[in-house]
Amino acid sequence: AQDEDMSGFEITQEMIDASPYLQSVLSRLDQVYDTSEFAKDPPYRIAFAAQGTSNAWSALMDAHAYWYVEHLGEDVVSELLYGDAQAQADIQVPLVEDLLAQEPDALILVPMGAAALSAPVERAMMQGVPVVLCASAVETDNFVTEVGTNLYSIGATLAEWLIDTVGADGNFLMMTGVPGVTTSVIMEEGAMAVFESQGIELLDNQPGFWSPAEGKKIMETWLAQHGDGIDGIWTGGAQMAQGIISAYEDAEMEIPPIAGGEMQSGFLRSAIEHGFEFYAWMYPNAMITICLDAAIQILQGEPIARFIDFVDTMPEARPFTDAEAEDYYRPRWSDDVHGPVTMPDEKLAELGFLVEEE
Amino acid sequence: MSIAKPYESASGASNWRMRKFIADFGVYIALAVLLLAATVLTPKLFEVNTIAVVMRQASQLGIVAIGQTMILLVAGLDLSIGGIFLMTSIVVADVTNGRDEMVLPAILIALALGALIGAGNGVLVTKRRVPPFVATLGMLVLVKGATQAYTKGVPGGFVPDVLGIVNQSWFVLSIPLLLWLGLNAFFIFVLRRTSYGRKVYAVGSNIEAARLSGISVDVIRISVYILGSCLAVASGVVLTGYVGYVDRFIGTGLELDSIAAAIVGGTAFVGGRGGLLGTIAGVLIIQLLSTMALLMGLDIEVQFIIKGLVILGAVTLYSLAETES
Amino acid sequence: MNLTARFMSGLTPSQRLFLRRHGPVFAVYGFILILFLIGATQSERFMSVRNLTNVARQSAFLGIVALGQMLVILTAGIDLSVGSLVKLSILVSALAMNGEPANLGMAILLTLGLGLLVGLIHGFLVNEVKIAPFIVTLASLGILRGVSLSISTSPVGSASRDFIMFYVQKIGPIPVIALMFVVLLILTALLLRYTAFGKYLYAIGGNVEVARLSGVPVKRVRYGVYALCSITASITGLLWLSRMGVGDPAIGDGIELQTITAVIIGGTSLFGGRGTVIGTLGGVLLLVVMANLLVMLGVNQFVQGLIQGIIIVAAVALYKQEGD
Amino acid sequence: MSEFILEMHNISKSFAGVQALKDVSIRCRPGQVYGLVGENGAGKSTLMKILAGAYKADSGEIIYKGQLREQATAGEIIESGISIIYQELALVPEMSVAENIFLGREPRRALGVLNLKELHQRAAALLKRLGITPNTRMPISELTVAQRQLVEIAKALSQDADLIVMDEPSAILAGNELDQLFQIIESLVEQGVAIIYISHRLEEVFRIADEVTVLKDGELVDTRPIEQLDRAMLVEMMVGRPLDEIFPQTQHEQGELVLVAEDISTDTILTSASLELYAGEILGIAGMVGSGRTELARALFGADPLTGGRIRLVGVDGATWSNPAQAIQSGLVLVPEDRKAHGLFTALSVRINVTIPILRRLTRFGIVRGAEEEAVVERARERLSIVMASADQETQYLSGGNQQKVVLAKWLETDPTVVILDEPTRGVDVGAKFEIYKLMRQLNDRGIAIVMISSELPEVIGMSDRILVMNDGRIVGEVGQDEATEAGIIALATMSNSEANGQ
Ligand SMILES: Nc1ncnc2c1ncn2[C@@H]1O[C@H](COP(=O)(O)OP(=O)(O)OP(=O)(O)O)[C@@H](O)[C@H]1O
Ligand SMILES: Nc1ncnc2c1ncn2[C@@H]1O[C@H](COP(=O)(O)OP(=O)(O)OP(=O)(O)O)[C@@H](O)[C@H]1O
Ligand SMILES: [Mg+2]
Ligand SMILES: [Mg+2]
Repeated sequence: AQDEDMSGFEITQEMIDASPYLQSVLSRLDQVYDTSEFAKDPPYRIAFAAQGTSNAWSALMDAHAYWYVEHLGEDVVSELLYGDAQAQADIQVPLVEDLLAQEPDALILVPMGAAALSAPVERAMMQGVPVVLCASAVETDNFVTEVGTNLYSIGATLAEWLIDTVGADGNFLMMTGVPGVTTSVIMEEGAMAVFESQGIELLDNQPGFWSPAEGKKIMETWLAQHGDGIDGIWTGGAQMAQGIISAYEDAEMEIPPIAGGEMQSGFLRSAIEHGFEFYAWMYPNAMITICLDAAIQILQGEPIARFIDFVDTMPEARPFTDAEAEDYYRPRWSDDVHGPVTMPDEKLAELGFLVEEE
Repeated sequence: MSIAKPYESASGASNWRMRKFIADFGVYIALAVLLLAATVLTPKLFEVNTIAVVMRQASQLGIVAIGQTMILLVAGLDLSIGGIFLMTSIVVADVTNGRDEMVLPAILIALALGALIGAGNGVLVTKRRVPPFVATLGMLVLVKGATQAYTKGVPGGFVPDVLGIVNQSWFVLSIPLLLWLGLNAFFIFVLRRTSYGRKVYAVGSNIEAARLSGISVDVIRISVYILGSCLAVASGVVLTGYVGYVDRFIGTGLELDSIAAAIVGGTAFVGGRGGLLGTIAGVLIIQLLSTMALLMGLDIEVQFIIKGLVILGAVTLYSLAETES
Repeated sequence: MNLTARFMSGLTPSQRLFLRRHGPVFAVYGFILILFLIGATQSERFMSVRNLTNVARQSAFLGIVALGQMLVILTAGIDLSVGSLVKLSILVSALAMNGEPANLGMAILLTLGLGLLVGLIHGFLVNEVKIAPFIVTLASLGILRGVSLSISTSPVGSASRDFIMFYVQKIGPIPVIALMFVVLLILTALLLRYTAFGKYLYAIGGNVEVARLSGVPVKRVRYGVYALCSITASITGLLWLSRMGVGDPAIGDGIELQTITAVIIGGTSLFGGRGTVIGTLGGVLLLVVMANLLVMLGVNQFVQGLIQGIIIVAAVALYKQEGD
Repeated sequence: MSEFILEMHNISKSFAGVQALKDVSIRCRPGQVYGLVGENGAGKSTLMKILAGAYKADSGEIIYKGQLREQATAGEIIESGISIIYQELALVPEMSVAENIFLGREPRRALGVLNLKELHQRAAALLKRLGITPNTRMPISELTVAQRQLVEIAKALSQDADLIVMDEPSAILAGNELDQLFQIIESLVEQGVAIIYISHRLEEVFRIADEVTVLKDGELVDTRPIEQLDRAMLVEMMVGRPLDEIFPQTQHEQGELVLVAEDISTDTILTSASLELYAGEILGIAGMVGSGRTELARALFGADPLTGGRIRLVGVDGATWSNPAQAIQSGLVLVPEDRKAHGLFTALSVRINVTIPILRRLTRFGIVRGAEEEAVVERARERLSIVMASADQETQYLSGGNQQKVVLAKWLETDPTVVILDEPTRGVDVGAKFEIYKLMRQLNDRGIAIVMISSELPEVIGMSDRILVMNDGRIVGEVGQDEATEAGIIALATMSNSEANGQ
């Protein structure tokens, strides 16, 4: 849905054939799940297997979850059973087992590993607990619905933009997230499909572990190696983009186009300051509210689409470029806030995400 | 009293000298070989810019490795360093909230907290005789948990601009490098020429004999853990300035890398043997490896493998040099 | 302090010795009992059969590797590579099985063979090249991780249907996997008590030079113990495959630290030569039950880490290890 | 087959540049006891370790039971009938008595399963032969050193050996236990076992050896039948010059009272011990092994916390202390009995070892002053004639006697007023022994008070001005120099508890 304003990028049959992820997402776009078997009366006990205490993105997602449950009221959701995966699949698998042992009415899962969580998801379904996947997919098809976006398409779109902006003869670098983690791997797949289809040889491709420090270390070495021979950088997240910008700042060099910003204050602040070209996408942690809505819809027995793209429900979450940077920048948000945010400002302030106005 | 005349048997002696030479200089030879390989594989490495980058990055590891080496010298180990980095960057961002003039108080507070963590490690190891591996591992979980509870998952505040100074280089010189070299010079002197240094070696070599020689062994051990933690805070400040944000994964892996650097540099795992000069070489080897791997565009998986093999290779040198058992 | 002294003085020397050595293990079980009491009174579902079988199964995942780790630590060694080996075993077994029931036997043999090979390499480096186990397995941690990632950075292969079902199979109310753990637990206890190999582990950990001079085949025992430890990691890799159905390289980081923590909480000395199976079981249960209870009680996630840290530090501080 | 069970021909061995053995040859017949003597570092232990397969000789050959022996593992050598009791006890502290005795050769059932019942029965039987009945399930770490030594002997017996090497087995045995050992040796010899017996106590060698081999500086001096030797000759062969074996005496009055201990007890067996110590005297402490002498020394030094009583130095305003650091500060030092475990930093240089307790004096603002340090090390080397390659040599490469001197040197530099010596001559060769005696007298002349613990009664009687006798953690009597006899002291030391308490 989000690629409507993109020039020329189109998912080819070849790409679909090569990517089980695309096959699954595309096929589910039109499917509807009959949820009558899960119907029951409110209030509901909903289990939320979150990414957990790991970074501001997931902290804000949790905050949205708690806020939204409160907002819905106790007569809708009586209990939110929470599980903190600390961003590790190893921890999440037993955690989901612990959550299921509490016999919740539904399970919302932010999976930390596509395969690692497949069987637990199937077991939940077998146990009669409907599963809503939030923000990422698993390998099995046996769940009710997924809320997210087409990550393959995002990765490809970012690459496409870079080529359009710089030209196919540019020298590109690629910095991915954590090797082996689904979100990172799928985005990389999409990007590589585009680069390869255009016959582009990358200068290098390294994982930056979604960390500003790691990203900066790698960028420093790249700068030493390639100097101003770098025409564009593809990156899988704003934190790494921050590291990349910081390395350029130190080297006092001009920042080339970056594909892979996000609506994140820290990134936008330096982007506006340095005025380079970028293409940002969004991965709002507020999508948890859509996941909760989906869970409730399921428990009410209403049929539900098997793939819910958050952009359809949250139109402000579409990609944007440097031209719109000022529109998306929120000076009062602290550096690590990822937008868009749907909860009220007081709530943000309570959690320490709002900077005191001087 | 009869010790037979040394160096009498020709074969035995030359063999022994060879082994001693490897033990004393193996790590420098390894470093030289690596540099030699770089002239062919990655000539870029020898450009001023690259050297500056390598040195700045090496300093981050190097400063921690000083503390780690000293802790290894008293037969200890510190795995809690990651927690100290995180604590440091949170304190810096929280206390200063971006204000340059608050940097000093922030650093002092971080040092005080670091000292507290170090003292905790030391007390567990000395008074409760918990093996350092587990004591400091437990402390790591505890410190990370405490930062989590304090920040509620969301570290607030900003890193002050003035810390950005750690990112500047004058030719190859930079603040982190100078700090690293300065701390090394200071602690090499301390270890070699002061009574404190002697006591550190004595405690590591034979703790019971040290106690019976009137050394307050627990004080020495606890103080070394405190020093190690304070050095980790120093490195944490550098890292915080380097990143410019509070990063939850700040300095991940430096604890194991610092141990590897010390061991590759010839510091014994069992205490009492080794020193900081070797550690410098160990740090450089580890840093060069990752920079060279990047310059060559090697995949991350290949980097993991190479790093493992080099550690094994370097340590094999020492085991070859061991006298027969 | 004074009270303990008075209590101790009322005992025979061998009773005192027993208490001094095993007292902390009782304390660990005391801890576990307290956790159970809290769970039983504060959570409706903690004591449900469902949750208890769940805890039992989870204990097997940590416990089986912990047994291997304990054997290595008894010899004053350590194995930091088990997490990476679990990761590699998952990938290898998933690829080998590839969803075909016919491949089951071959896949299991291949995976266990992999463990054996890795363990023998560790043994070789410790025995013949004489590198400290900490360093050998630290290097191996990185190397095995690199090898895993070069096999695949994304999920590969899959378990056969019946192998996935193995995870949920029960005999009576008890999960087969938990039973498997109990059997391995008993076998290890028997190994330590009734075989020369078991005695040699203690001897090597107590004083390797003495062991050698007494004619203990030190090298062979070390090969054996590293192989056993690696094999427990491979077994755990297989169990993970059964748990997940697909080979996911996201699993395996950090298992080494958990197992070492469990073993030490269980009273095994990191200096070697002292430790019991029953203690290790206690360490495993403490960690697993604690994590389960924190979820069951819905404890605020921001203080969970702090609570875990405090309990771990308190548990390891129980042991005032004799330091000679 | 030849008449010799063992022939070692032209064995040479060097370590880290030190030639420990050079062309040494020995031969043993079955049913004979061979004394092996020599100064510290002469190479006795090294020769035996080569025999045991623990070291590999650089050159030379070993013919055992008529066959040339190739390099073999320790297990194979034990299997072939050689067993060794090492100078440094070779037991695993964490394992039980029985497990230690049969380590490496446990009785088994089918499938490699151990026969634990037989294990304990056989261990108990062996220990009974040695006249003790400890719990065979007790871990070694709970035993006294003497008990451990007996376990070590039981271990050798259990191996049904044809050749047994005993490297200073008597160093920590006394009285009954020693007699027991000699009886066992006699019965073994009757069974045709050959025994190599290493000891620094020459009277033992004369008591049991049939032939004596002398090593010096790693070279063979001679091997002779015992009948052709007397003590003076043997000493001369060892030391390379005649040696007057007279305990040095100096004339001195009893000095001022320096130290008073009243009713001190610790967590160990030590109960209510009281003593007074005067300047310039040697106070000997005698007693059976395990009588608590070491515990008394540690209590005086503050190494074990007192649970009762008090200690003070009279001269220094009644100074008291509760840890070694304070004791040293007050002028009291301890030379511990277990040199390697408690006295030395074996991996560190002589320089660091000698200067550790006086760093405060050698430093300014915590920084070591090089020249002064050099002077201290040089003085120590001269005063005690320590033989070392350089001040930077690691002490693990020194011979036992020289190691002991390094420990002594370390303490003398602190200028103590009281020196406690726990078994100062254990494992020290006869030449060095007399140097240590002389040194003790020199200290006396400087007004230093000495407490000397020793298991060698002639030494205690010969050197002490007064002797306290300990029994079961208590001081049970005091004997003056003139009235001291070995029989009298042993009588006191072995009285039953009730008698002793009645005193
Ligand atoms: N492992 C070793 N490494 C280096 N040098 C050694 C080693 N073992 C022994 N030596 C040296 O070899 C020489 C002979 O030592 P050895 O222990 O055989 O003497 P010894 O006759 O048994 O003396 P003692 O009566 O003191 O026990 C000494 O100079 C000693 O320092
Ligand atoms: N602090 C200590 N820690 C461990 N073991 C100790 C300690 N103090 C003493 N021992 C051990 O306790 C045992 C008993 O003391 P011991 O019997 O030595 O008294 P002793 O009369 O000095 O006898 P001897 O000196 O002849 O062995 C000793 O073997 C010693 O190893
Ligand atoms: Mg000897
Ligand atoms: Mg004693």
